Amino acid sequence: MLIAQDLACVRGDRLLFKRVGFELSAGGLLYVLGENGTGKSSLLRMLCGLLMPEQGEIFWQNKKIKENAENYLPNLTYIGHLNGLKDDLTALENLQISARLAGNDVTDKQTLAALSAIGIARCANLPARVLSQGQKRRVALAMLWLTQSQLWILDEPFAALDVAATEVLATRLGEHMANGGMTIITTHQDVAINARNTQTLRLNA
Amino acid sequence: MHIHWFKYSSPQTFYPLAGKMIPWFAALAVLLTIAGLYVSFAIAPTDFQQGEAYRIIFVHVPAAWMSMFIYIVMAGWAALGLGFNARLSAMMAQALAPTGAIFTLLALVTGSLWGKPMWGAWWVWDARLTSELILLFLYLGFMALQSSIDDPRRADRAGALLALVGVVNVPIIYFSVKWWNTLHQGSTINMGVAPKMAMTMLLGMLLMALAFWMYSIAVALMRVRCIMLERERSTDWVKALSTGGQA
Amino acid sequence: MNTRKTNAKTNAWTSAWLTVLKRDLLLALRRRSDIATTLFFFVIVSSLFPLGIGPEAAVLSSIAPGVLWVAALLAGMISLSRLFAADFTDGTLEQMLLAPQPLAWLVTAKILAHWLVCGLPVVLLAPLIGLQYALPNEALLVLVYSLLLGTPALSLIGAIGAALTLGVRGSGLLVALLVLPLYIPALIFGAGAVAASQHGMSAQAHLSLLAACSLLSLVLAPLATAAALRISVE
Amino acid sequence: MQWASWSAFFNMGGYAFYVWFSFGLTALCLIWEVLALRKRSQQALRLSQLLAQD
Repeated sequence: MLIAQDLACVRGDRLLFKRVGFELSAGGLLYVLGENGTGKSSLLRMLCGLLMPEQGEIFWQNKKIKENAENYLPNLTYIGHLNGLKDDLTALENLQISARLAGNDVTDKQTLAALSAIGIARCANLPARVLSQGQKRRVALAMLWLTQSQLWILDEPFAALDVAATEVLATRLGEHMANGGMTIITTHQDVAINARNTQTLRLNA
Repeated sequence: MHIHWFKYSSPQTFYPLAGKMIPWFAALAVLLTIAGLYVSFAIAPTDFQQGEAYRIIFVHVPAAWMSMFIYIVMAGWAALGLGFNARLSAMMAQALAPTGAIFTLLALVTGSLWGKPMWGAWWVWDARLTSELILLFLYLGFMALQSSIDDPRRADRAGALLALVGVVNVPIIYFSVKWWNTLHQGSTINMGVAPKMAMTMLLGMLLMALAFWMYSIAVALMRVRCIMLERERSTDWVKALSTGGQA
Repeated sequence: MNTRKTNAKTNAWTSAWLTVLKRDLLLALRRRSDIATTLFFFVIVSSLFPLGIGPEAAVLSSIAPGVLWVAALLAGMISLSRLFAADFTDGTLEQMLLAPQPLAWLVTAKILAHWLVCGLPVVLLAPLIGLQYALPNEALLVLVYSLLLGTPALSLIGAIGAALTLGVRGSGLLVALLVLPLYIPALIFGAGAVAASQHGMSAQAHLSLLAACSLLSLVLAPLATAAALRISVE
Repeated sequence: MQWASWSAFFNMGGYAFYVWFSFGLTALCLIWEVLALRKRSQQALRLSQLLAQD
């Protein structure tokens, strides 16, 4: 279970949000909504422990995440607005390295299967440099077919995806929640995702 | 105790408190300077080897002491700021750096002014002067890093980390420079500090060092007030202060 | 039971570390021109001195230890900006921060890769340049030893500067200002070792101190670098 | 007292330039720092006053 209490975020000399809190339990889906510049991405980064909250605490299984990173990070998959791809490496290499860094020792076959699940197996051996924005995004998202972590934090996963890929991803997210996973997501698109319980958190300027 | 610390560590409460403290430290600095100058010029005897030129040590040595002392204090504030995420500590570290750099520069210039009549050269690669020079680089690096990062929180924390790295390195650098110096120069002239230095000379240096110390505190408090005003520009308390103060 | 758990943990640590190392080496291999730039810089800087000073062998061999060490130090420094900058802009740095293993541990793999790509070639090339400076054979050997022991410290300390200036405007110059003063002990002991052997003295003490510098930076620098990266990524 | 006369005092045993330059420069730097800080704080206050009026 992930609990956020009384979070506040300051960027530069601007207070982006304060008193943000929620509880997310197994099978739960949390939409983070808000205009641009209200701190959605900052909130997600905070939940990953990349950004220190100005105020407030985040708990994973009732322990503060910053003191318990060793147990928290293996349970977390974060895909931010940066794809985390190296231009000089092929899609396959990129995905495999990302997965291994996250602690999943995947084989070439598994990696290829993940790429084909999101429909870009044919790009597997192309360097990331030549891929389009949408293809790069899909390579990054293919991680969701390799990870075993329980909590997924996704920043605009549907941006730059076509209709087919969006549907595939939405199905995958539904599966994840059906298996007791949790997802925190920001999105501009209206995509239906199945979850046992769905919450919405709206950030206001 | 805990609550107290956090109360005074908020800029809004610390600003007036610092304002009240400044005149006291400034007055102490002035009094100590007068006493120090009196001892340095009127009481301390002429050095039989160096003549009157040795009187430069009454600014040089205290300035050199302060330059090192301020760096350590700065690193201390930086560590507090990093450890407890206390904004005020980081601001104090930032406020101390320029004063430390000024004392380092003064130690360098007065050292070279002392060296010219004694060694016959404006600059000698003696261990102490060389270390001061490197200390100046460390101060400049700290200030350059802080001023080139726009986000104040990141600037505070990056600067603090650099100060800590620097303070770990200072003894190593000092030792290595000393080692280098003894290898390359058979004998070094020991700056000012004769083996049996007259008590009055020591007293003069101590008084001047204390005066510089009080001055540094006063100036650091002044600067921390400026930093608070600039950072909290858009907060209500600064706005109220600026309009109320002018009326 | 407990040992198996520890074993699994050790394996995970090694595998993540090797992943980072292999990735960085692979990237360097695909961009060989980067290695060449560092080496070329080293060669050109050390070739400028004889042109400025004159070809007299006695003078050249007396300045050689200092010049070669300073050139190696500058070559290492200009390559620092590449250490984390690309990872920062493409998002792979975030992946490293979120890896289950401690960041300081993974950072050592990155620094090792950087040293293998930018430090080691300079170490291997240095004796050739030393020949141009009329260094005797023993001194050449000591030069290689001293660079071998000292350049890891340069990469380790440099990593702190690179991490602190990540994404900061004017970071290339800034990193020089931050890092060069911290390089001074390595420079003194490294160049001192070569000079000592030139004067027929033992370089042992210098080399030991240099090794001590490298060991100390090996312990402290990754921790400081990791802390700096966390600050810079925020 | 160390000095026979005021002129002996100012002469500093022939080292007048070195001694007085050292002390003078120190005084100058420290006074300049105080004045610069005073100006900085006035400027900061003036700017936030302008901000407050908006």
